Amino acid sequence: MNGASNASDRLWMYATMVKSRHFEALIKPAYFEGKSPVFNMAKGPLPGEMHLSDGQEPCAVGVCAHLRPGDTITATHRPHHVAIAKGVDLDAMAAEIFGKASGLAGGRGGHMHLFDARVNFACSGIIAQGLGPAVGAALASKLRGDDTVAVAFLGEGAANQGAFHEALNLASVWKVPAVFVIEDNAYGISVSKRDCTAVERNADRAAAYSMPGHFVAGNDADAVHAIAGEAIARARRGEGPSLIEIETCRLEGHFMGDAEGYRPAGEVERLKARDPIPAYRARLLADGFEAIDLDRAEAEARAAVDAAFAFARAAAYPDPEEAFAHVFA
Amino acid sequence: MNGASNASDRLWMYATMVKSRHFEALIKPAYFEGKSPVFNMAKGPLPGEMHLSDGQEPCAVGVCAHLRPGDTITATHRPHHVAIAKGVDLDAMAAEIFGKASGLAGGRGGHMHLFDARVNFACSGIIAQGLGPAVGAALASKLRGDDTVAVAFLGEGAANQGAFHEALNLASVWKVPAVFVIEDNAYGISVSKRDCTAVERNADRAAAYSMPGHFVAGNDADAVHAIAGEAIARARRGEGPSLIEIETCRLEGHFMGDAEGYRPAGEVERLKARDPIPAYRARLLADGFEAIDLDRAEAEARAAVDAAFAFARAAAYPDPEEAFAHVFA
Amino acid sequence: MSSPDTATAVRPARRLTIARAIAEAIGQEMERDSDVLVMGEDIAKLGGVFGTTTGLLDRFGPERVRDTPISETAFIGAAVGLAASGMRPVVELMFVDFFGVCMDAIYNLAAKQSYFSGGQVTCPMVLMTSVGGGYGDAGQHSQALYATFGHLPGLKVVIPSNAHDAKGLMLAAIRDPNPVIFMYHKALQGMGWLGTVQRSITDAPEGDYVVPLGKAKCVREGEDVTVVGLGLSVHQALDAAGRLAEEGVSAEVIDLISIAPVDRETVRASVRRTGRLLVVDDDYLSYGVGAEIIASVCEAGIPLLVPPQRIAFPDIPVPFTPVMEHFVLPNADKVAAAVRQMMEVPN
Amino acid sequence: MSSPDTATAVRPARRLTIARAIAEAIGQEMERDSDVLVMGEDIAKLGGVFGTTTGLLDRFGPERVRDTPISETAFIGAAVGLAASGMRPVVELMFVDFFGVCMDAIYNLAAKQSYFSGGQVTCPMVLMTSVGGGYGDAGQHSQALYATFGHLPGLKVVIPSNAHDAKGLMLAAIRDPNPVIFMYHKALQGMGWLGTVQRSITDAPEGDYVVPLGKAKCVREGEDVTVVGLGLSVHQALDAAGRLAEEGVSAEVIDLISIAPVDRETVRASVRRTGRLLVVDDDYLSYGVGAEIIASVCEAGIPLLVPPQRIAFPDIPVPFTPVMEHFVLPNADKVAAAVRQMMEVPN
Ligand SMILES: Cc1ncc(C[n+]2csc(CCOP(=O)(O)OP(=O)(O)O)c2C)c(N)n1
Ligand SMILES: Cc1ncc(C[n+]2csc(CCOP(=O)(O)OP(=O)(O)O)c2C)c(N)n1
Ligand SMILES: [Mg+2]
Ligand SMILES: [Mg+2]
Repeated sequence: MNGASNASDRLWMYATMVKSRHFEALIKPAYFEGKSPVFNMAKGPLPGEMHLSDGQEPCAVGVCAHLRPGDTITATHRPHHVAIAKGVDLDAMAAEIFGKASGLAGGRGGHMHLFDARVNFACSGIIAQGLGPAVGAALASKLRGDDTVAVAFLGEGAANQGAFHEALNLASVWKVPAVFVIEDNAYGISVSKRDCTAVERNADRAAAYSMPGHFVAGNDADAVHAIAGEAIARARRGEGPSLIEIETCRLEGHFMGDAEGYRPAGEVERLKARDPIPAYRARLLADGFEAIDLDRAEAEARAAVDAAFAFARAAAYPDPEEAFAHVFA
Repeated sequence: MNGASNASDRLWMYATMVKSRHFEALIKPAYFEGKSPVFNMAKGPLPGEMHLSDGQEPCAVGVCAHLRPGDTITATHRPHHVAIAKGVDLDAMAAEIFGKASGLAGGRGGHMHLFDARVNFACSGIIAQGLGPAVGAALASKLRGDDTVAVAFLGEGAANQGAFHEALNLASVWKVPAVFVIEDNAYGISVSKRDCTAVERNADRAAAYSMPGHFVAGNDADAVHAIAGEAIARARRGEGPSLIEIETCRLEGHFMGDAEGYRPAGEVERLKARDPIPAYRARLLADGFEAIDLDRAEAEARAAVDAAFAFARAAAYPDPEEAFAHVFA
Repeated sequence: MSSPDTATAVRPARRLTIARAIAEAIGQEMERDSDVLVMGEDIAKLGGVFGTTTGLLDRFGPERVRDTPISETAFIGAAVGLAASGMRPVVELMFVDFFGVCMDAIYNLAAKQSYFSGGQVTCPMVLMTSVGGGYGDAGQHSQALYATFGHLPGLKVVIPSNAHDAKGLMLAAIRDPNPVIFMYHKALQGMGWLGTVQRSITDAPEGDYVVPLGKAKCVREGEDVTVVGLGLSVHQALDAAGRLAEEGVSAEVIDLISIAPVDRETVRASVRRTGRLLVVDDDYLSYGVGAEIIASVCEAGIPLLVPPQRIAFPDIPVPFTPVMEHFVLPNADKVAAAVRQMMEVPN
Repeated sequence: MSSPDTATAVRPARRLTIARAIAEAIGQEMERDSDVLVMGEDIAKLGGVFGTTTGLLDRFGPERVRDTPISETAFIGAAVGLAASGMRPVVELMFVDFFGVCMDAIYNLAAKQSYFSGGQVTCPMVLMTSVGGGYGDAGQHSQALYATFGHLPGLKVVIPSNAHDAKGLMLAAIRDPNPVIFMYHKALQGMGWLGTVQRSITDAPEGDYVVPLGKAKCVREGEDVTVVGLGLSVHQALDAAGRLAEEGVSAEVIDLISIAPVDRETVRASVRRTGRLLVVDDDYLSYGVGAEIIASVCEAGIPLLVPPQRIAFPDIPVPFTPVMEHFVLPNADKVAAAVRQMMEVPN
């Protein structure tokens, strides 16, 4: 165990990982509703692409354990775990994904465009698009002299996009309280990191921006917690941005319906055998947590998700004319 | 002196620097024709922006001494010295800048868009735009199995553009024979490098792409020649791309008409005192070159430029209807 | 002894999706011309998210079928460099919505290479890209952006409405010495996992043929109204025309095929006969395809029986929720309703 | 005791360039609202290549007046983040021609933030950018691209034709809760080193006033023909109208001012009276402003005496050499000639 995570953070991280995984677990059957016998992405209550975060929960919880509502997150096309860890309204988030009127954006955004202004969460579908806005949010914090920070999540594939380079340079030049978190799940859709990335470790790229670069191995919530805590505290102290690269894994396809033919045989099985959530539970038990406490936290997490899905399912679809609202403020 | 440059390369480098400087010297009065008493960029035989290369000649000659017509160069908005060193047709280049029918592009391109297919030279006005094409030219070379290389020139300001990051990563992943040459003249228009670049040395950014990064100090043609020779030979051997950062200086404004109020007092004078061309002449003399040989080479260089300007001035303007030609091949 | 014509006549009809037609065309051209290569995200091992390169990696190997990093500026820029060096790259921009990260390489670089060089350096490359929504993929994965590309000079821009044209256009595009933007509509692509308008799945010759770039086609003759569509909206127009025929209204349908250059003459000739014009497309309305076609007809002084009309995606981002998205998307009902109204107006 | 009106009436007229009007507006709003800041390339020490931020660094310091790296994607993206955080950034894209390196941050991010968030998060930012050619700056520094921005929803897009409007539009733009693209034409900017149409240099109140976004303005009344222009072409239209008046032709001139939303009603109302429409702009012709205005008038069924016409930059890259560039650019002569021809056609 890592001494930096205190017991309450660790319990929260465990419960939040369970919550996130359970959210995806409920998405799965819902996504396939209306899509059988013939799979057609356009059909059912959850049309369009669906990017699940199974396996990547440690990245979200290890970082978000240090964040407050006033801190900003910009996340990616694979946002559920981060949104949940940041405290996005679970009912409204589920309702948004179901395209309902009571969704975060009344159904306009969908799963890749979850915004919750209450907790300063946003995400988007263009690779590395959130990095610039995170620098801006961090600059706002600096100009106002508060101690909020901005965290941009990205995939390892996104680290080859020009926006990555520009945003890290700008954050460093302006010394803003931003933290860039790379979730390295080894793939961008079907393309493996080693086939498209010129460095072994994206953390090493931090040197190109004179900022600290951290690599966190093992898809381990405690390890993420420790490093993220350091980087975020540094940012809050006004000492500037950091880059964190987290070794994680994608237990599902890139999106739902992905046949995953590009994976080496047995890879998913190997990854599932190292699923970070049961591993973390085992570690907590070994560290003296009581099973009954973990069970209770788990049950609460699941219940919240169940309730959110029930809310979302029961919620009304918007009036179609609502399509014309909110184009402009 | 640097032993790597042989005598004939050194004489060629000297003469070519003189040629390039003389080219700019003839541009200056021509540019101001029709622009006085009131300076108006739109007027005279040379309208539009004009970016002179005075001071940066060592970068061009040190690199181009190693190149053959079959090698590709993509240059920037400040292209004259590189074009001349690459052997772009001097008459057609001058005529293009004067907007004449016998210009490289019949007057369609102008000074920021000089193309000479004979020697595979191109340049453009968008920062870092040439880097992708250089990777492509280098890939073509690799696919065809010839030993040509592609060199992309860029300013130090361009090293903060996303295209820089993407192109260097791609070149490295594909291991193509490309060389990226940063002419660090310390400014992007009015913005000094230290105010916008998060690293001291752009050469250090090469590590982010697992390629060699070289820094060449002193705006010294011999030193550039040595390092460029190494990088280009490496590329020709199929060992992949390199990044070279050259410390150079801009003796003139960003463009003609620039009041240069952003420069610290006395900077231009200090830079002019270290003008690389007279310094190189002195070094060649010290190394045993005969003044008479240098004088002859200089005279020939100047004569070629004089002839090119005479050609350009005498040349006819195109038929206006020619504006519609060559939009498509 | 059978003539080639007879041989063609007796070959069994195939049912080709646009996806397969594209992949077949690229594969055939790669066989014929060793300078052709393909690059893009997920186009090698995966065969393209929308199936445009299925099977090519196995046939031509990783040197000529290249997965790229998520670096559109670099790899489209590289395509320009390849083209300048005499190669013929086919690159994929996975969704047209991503143009914002790489438009400079397209419109300021590829599109102007011939011009800036006075014709010395050409730019024979194809940029293929998916367009369109209707399947709940929300506002950054459902746009059409025809006019965005049509507006900028130096690019040829085409969109097929069926597999036959897709193959012939792709062969023409690869052979063209200019940058060609080849848009394919997701609702016509014939991917297993996306619904497909069945009429887009057609027979197509196995051999070599081209459909010329820059030409529109009349795909249904009619007398009362000219309905101009492109890509998906051609099918909406055809569906509407079928229903309208039952009501005694004869609609002519023009498949624009080419956005740039746009074949104004074919449209004008049709409207000269019918006296009525309706344009249908799923790109944003303002400064869109409808405006250009209407202006092209009106500025030519062609007499119209009723004011020209356009149906397009309104000037709003594409909403995710299907109840909103389908409400605002063009469809056959809207086309038929618009035509009915145009027929009612007293002339 | 003088009323405010009298006070205004007696203040001495000023002669303000658009450049100074923009800088004055930004400065005044920075005084009034501490959330306003400015960012861009060469906008601090240099005061903006086109003078839009002259003097602001000295007055407001480097925290609020920020030179950026040459990283348009990052700093425009940062502006969106600032706006989401309640700040009001004004950012400069030095030339509109550079949109290709950063359009994603503009059209997919800034333009859709309100929509994707269902109105929770707004995007109060101004992106100001120079447009236009005519001074020999060649194909990557002379484009107008009005329609490129007008076509994409979620953006307000304006272009002033004179200093009075420039100041009032800039104040309105900064206060607007939406992303506003503020285009200024280089031929009207009033920089010492670039020729300037003198009519763009006007008086303007020193105090606070807004010119509303989204509204066109009739800048010369007439009866025979409606000439619609924007930015520079307003002046070409006015020059032509002056000459035509001597010939007995009465041209009404509409300054479009706003490209998005486009004020169709003002144009339609004018054409309803004149029965003739000519649109003039210096953006590329196809899928351009002319097409949109013509379609807007024709689809409304407004009776026209002669076919509507458009003058625009042809569908070619902007050539460097002045003999070509001035041959293809719109100008007052071309406007006058087009109007004369429209008057000749028998109706
Ligand atoms: C600019 C851009 N290019 C391409 C895509 C298509 N795309 C969506 S997700 C993805 C892979 C992203 O990989 P990574 O950044 O590693 O994130 P992961 O999916 O692994 O979480 C790609 C290429 C996109 N959305 N935006
Ligand atoms: C994408 C883009 N952004 C901005 C500009 C405007 N611009 C032209 S030159 C220049 C400075 C370039 O600096 P650097 O790369 O150091 O080259 P130098 O001028 O010093 O040779 C800028 C910002 C441009 N041409 N393209
Ligand atoms: Mg990944
Ligand atoms: Mg520089």
